[in-house]
Amino acid sequence: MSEAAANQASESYLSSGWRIRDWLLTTDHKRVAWLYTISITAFFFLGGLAALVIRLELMTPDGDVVSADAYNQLFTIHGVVMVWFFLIPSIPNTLGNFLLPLMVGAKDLAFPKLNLISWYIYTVGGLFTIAAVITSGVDTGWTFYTPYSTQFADRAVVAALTGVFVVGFSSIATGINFIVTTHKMRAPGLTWFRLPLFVWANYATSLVMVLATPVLSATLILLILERMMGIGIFDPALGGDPILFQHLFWFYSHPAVYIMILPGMGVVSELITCFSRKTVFGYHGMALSILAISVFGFLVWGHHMFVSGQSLYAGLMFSLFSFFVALPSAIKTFNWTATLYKGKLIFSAVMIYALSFVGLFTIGGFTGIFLASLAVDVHVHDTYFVVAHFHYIMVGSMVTAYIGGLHFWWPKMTGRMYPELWAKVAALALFIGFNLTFFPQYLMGYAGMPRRYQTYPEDFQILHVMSSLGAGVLAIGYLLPLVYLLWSLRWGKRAPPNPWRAAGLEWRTDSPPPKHNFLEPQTVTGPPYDYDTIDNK
Amino acid sequence: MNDEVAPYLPEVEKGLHLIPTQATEHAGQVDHLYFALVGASAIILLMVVGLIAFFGFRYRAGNKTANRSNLPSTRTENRVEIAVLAAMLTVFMGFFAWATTLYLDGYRGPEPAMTIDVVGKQWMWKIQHPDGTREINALHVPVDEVIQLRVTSQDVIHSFFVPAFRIKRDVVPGTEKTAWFRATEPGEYRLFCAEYCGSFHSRMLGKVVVMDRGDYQAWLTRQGSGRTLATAGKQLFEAHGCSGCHMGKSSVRAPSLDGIYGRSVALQSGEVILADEAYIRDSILQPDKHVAAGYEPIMPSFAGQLTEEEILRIVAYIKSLQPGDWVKASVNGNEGESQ
Amino acid sequence: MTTTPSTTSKAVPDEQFDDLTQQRQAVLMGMWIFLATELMLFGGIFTAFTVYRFAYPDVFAEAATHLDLKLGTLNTVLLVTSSLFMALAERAVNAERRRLTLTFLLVTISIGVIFLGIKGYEWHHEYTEKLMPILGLEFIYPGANPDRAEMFFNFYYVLTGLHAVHMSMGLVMLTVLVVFTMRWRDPPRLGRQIQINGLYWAFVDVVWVFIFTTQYLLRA
Amino acid sequence: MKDVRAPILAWGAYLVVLGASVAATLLAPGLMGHIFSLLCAAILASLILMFFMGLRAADNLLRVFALAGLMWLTIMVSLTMMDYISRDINECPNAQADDVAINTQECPLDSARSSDKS
Repeated sequence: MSEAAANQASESYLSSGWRIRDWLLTTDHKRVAWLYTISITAFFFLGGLAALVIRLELMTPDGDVVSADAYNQLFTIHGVVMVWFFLIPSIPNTLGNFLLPLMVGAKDLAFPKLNLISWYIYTVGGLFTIAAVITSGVDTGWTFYTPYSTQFADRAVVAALTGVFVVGFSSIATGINFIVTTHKMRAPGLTWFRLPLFVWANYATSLVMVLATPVLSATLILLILERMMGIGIFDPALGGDPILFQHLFWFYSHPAVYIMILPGMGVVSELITCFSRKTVFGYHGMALSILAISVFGFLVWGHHMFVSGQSLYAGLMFSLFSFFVALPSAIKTFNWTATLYKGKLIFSAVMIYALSFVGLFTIGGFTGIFLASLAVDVHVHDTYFVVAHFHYIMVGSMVTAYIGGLHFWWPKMTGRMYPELWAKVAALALFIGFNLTFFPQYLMGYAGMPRRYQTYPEDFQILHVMSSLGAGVLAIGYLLPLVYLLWSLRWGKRAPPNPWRAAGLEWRTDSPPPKHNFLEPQTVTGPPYDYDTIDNK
Repeated sequence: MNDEVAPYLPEVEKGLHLIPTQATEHAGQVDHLYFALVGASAIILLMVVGLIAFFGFRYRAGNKTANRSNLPSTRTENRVEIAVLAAMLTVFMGFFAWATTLYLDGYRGPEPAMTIDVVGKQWMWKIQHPDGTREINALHVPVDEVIQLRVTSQDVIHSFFVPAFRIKRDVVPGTEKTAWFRATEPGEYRLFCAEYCGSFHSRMLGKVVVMDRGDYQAWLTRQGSGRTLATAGKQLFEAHGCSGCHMGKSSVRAPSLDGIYGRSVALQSGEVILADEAYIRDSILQPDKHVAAGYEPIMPSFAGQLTEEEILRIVAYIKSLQPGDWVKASVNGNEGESQ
Repeated sequence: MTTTPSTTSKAVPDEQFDDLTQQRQAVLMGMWIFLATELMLFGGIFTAFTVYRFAYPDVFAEAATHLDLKLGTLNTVLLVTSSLFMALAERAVNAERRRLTLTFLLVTISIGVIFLGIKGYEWHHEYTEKLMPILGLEFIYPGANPDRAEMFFNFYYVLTGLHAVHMSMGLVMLTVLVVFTMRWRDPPRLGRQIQINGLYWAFVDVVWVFIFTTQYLLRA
Repeated sequence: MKDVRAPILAWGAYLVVLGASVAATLLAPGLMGHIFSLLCAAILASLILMFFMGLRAADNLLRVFALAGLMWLTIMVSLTMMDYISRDINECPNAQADDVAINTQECPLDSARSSDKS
C-alpha cells in the first residue's frame, strides 16, 4: 500500500471534509452522532431554561413571576422537551450512535442512511413542536391527558402532538438500526456474552423503542383525530373512557422510562469496570437483568393509574409487577457496588460521575418501591414525591450517566482530553446541586404538596426555596462541562488511542477513529472487561 | 395566595408538617408503612454508600497493601446474586403484602353513615350533602362517622386529595367513583386538586371541616334555614325592583341570576370570578366592582338602603335559585362559563 | 432503505456490510422489525376497539350490520389476490423474467387501486346515509344507542382510514418498483427490493383481515 | 420460476376459509359465529404470513421477531382488558357531561343513582 493511500484510509473521520454537505449529508454514524449531540444539547438547555423559570416562580407561594397560563406552558415545555427531545434520544443517539458500531467492530450501522434520516426527522419534529409551543403555547403537560387535551386546552395542542408523533419515527428508526446492527454485524468471535454491557443496554433499549413507540403513535393519532375531526374515542360524552387514553399512553410512556434509564446503566457499567480495573461483578446477571428490565417494564404501566379509577384487581396486579421490576434493578445496584470489591479504584471525574449515579439511582429506585406500594402511592400520587422520584431516576441517574459517559468517551470522539480538575468540580456541583434540588421535594411531597402547582400554601416555601437554590447549583454543574468541553476541542491535550487503558473494541482504534472505524477487521477472543490482562501486559 | 380562594384556606394546620396531621386512623397506618419503607431504604442506602466508601478507601489504586487475590469465581458471584435476589424478593413481597392489605382496607370501607356528593369542575369543588345542602370548596363533616364520597367531574379529570386523610381519588368525567374516610380529629384540613386540570389548577383548593356531631347538626340547620331566608329574600328582591332588570324576559340590561351561585362569571375586565356569597354581596353593595361581561355598569348601589339582614336574605334567595327557575329564554349572555 | 442505484450489475454489498448475505439478512430483519412496529401501531387502535367491543357488545354488533358486507368481502378477495400477484412478481424477478415481473407488479397495483376505489365508494355511501360522525357531520343512526354506535363508526373510520393510508404508501412504493423494473439495471438488487416491499404489501393485507373481521363480520 | 404452486394453493385456501367465515356470520350470527370468524381471521393471517411473506422458509430469528410483535400486542390487550373486565365501564352510565351539569335541581349524581344499583 502506498503511503498516500494509507494516510487517506487512516485519516480521522473528523478531518475529512468540512463542507456543509459533508456534515449535513453524512452517513457516517460518528458524524450523525455529533449532529444528534448538538441538537440534543440545544434541547436540553432549552428544557433546563424552562425549569429554571419554574423554580424561580416557586421561590414564593404567590404566582408573581409569570401568569398561571405561562406557568402551565413552562412545565409543558419542560416536560415535552426533556422527555421526548432529550432523555429518550440522549444516550442511544449520541453515545450509542457513536459507539455501538465501534463496540461490535462494524464499519457503520446497518442502515446509515436511515440513521441520518432519523436525525432529520428528530430535528424537524422537535423544532416544529418548539415553534408551536413558543408561538401559541401548549398547556396540557407532557402527558396530554384527555379530556383536557382534546376539549379544554385551546392552544396548539395538535401541532405539539404532531411534532411528538413525528419524532417517534426517529426513535423507531434508531431502534431498528441498533437491533439489526447488534444481531448481524458483530465482529468474528464477539458472541452475545462477550458484548460490552453498553451494547446490551442499547439493544434492550432498542427493543423497547421498537415495541412501545408505535403504540404512542397510535394514541397520538387517536388524540389528534379526536381534537380535529371530532372522532371521540376517549370522550366521556360519547360513552368513551378517558382512562383508556391513560392505558395506551402509559403502555408507551412507562417503558419509555426504561428507554431513558437502561442506556445509563450500560454506560455506568463501562465506567465502573474501567476505573476499578477489574471485570464487572456478575456479568451474566448484569446482561440478563437488563433484558429482564426491558421486558418487565412493559407489565407495570398501570402503576401510574392507581388513583385514576382503574379496577381494584388491575391495581393489585400492576403493583405486584412493579415490585418485580425493581428486582433486576436491585441486582444491578448490588453488582456495581460489588465490582469495586478488590479493585484498584481510580477516582477520576468519570468515576465520580459513575458513583454518583449508583447513589442517586439507589435513592430513586427505592422511592419507586414507595410508589409501587398501593396505600402509600394513594397519598403521594401526583405530589412532589413523584416529581422527586422520577427526577432522581431520569435526571439524577440518567443525565449523570450521560455526562459521565460523554467525559469517558470524549477523547475517543474528539481526540482531545478534557481538564480533569474542572471535570471533578463539575461532577461534585452536579451531585450536590441535584440532591439539594430534589431531596426537599420528597419531603414536601409526603407533606402533601401537589405537583404542577403555580401557587402553594406558604408552609411549603422553605422547601421550595431550598429546591430552587439547588437548581442554581445544578445549572452550574451542567454549564461547566459545556464550557470546558468546548474549550478542550481547541486547547485540550491530544488524546492517545486508549487514554484510560480501557477494554473494548472502540479503544483499539485511533482517537478519533478513521472513517471506517478500524483499519483492519477486528476479531474478539476473550470476555469483555479483561482488565487483568490489560494491566499485566 | 390568590384573593379569590383565600377564604377557603384552612385556618389550622399552619406551619410545615413533614408528616401531615393524622386526621384518620388510616392516616396513621399509612404513616407506619411509610416509616418502615423509609427505614428499609435508609438501611439499604447506607449499605450501598457504606460499601462504596469502604471499598473506595480500602481498594484505592494507591493502596498497595490491600489483598486483591482470590477474586470470587463466577459460581460464587451467581450464588451471591441469587442470595441478594431472594433477600430483596422477600423484603419486597413483605411490603407488597402490607401495602396491599392497607389499600384493600381503605378501598371498601365499612357501611357509610352518609354519602356526600362531590363534583369537580374547573376550578372548584361542589359538594352536596344528603339533605340537599350545598357548599363550595368546603366540606363539612361530622367526626367519627364513616363518610362516603361519591365523586365525579363536570369537565376534565381532577383529583380529590386530602393529605390529612391520606386519601386521593381521581375525579373522572363520565364516571362515578367513591372514596371514604372516618375523621377522628375535629379541625380544618386542606383539600387539593391533585390532577392537573388547566389554568388555575393550583387554585382549586378547599377545606374539609371536621366538626363534633352537634356542631355539624347546628351547621346543617343554619344552612337549611336558608330556605326561609330565601322566601323573605324573594320579597325583598321584588320590592326593591331588582327583578325589573334581572328577571326581565330578555335580560338585556342585567344578567339573569338563576343558577348564578357557584358558577364562574366572566367580567368586563376580562377576569373570571367565582360567584360565591362574597361576590353576590359585593354586587349588591358595590355594583361597579365586578361588572359582568357584556353589560353596562348601570346598576345603582344598594349600600345604605338595605340592612345587613336584608342583604343576607337576598343573598340566600339568589343562592337558592337554580338554572331554569326563571324563564329559560332569559338565560343568555351571562353564562360566563369560563373556557 | 437501499434505494441507491448501484453502478455496476456486478453484485457489491453496501460499504458497511462485509458481503451480500449479511446485507440481505440485515435488510430482511430490519423490515420484519419494522413490521412489528406496524403491528403495534394498529394494535394500539385494536386494543381500544377491543375495550369498547366488550363494553357495548350488542350496540357494536348491531352497528356492524350497517356496513356493506358484500363490498367488504369483495375487497378482501381483491386484496389477497393482489398479494398473490406480489408474491408471483417476487418469484418472477428472481427468475430474471423482466416482462412477467412488470406485468405482475402492474396487476398488483391495479387491484390495489380498485380496492381503494371500492373503499372510497363505501365511504361515500356511508356519508350519504349520514353514518359519518366526523368533522361535525350529521350522524343519524337508525338504531338504538346512537351515542355508542357512533363509537363503532369512529373506529371504523380510523381503522379503514389508517389502512388506506398504508395502502397508498404501498402503491407509491410499488410504482417506484415498476420504474426500476423497466430500467432493469441490477436484477438481484431489484429482487431484494421487491421482496421487502412484498413483505409490506402482504402485511397490509394481514391488517385488513383483522379489520374486515372485527368491523364487518362481528355483526348481530 | 419455481414454487408458484404454493402461493396459488395458499390463495385458494384463503378464499375457502374466507367464504366459511362470511358464511358463518350470515348463518350463525352471535357468539359462536364471532368466535369462528376470529379463528378464521387467525388462519387467514397465518396463510399470508407463511406463504406470501415467506415465514415458512425464514430463519428462526425472523420468526422470533414476528412473534415478538404478537406477544407484545397480547400483553397490551390482555393487561388493558384485565382492567376493564374487572370493573364496570358504565359505573355511572348517565353521568355524561350534560347530566353532570351542576346547578341542576338535584345532585348531578342522583340521576345516575336512580337509574341503576340503588
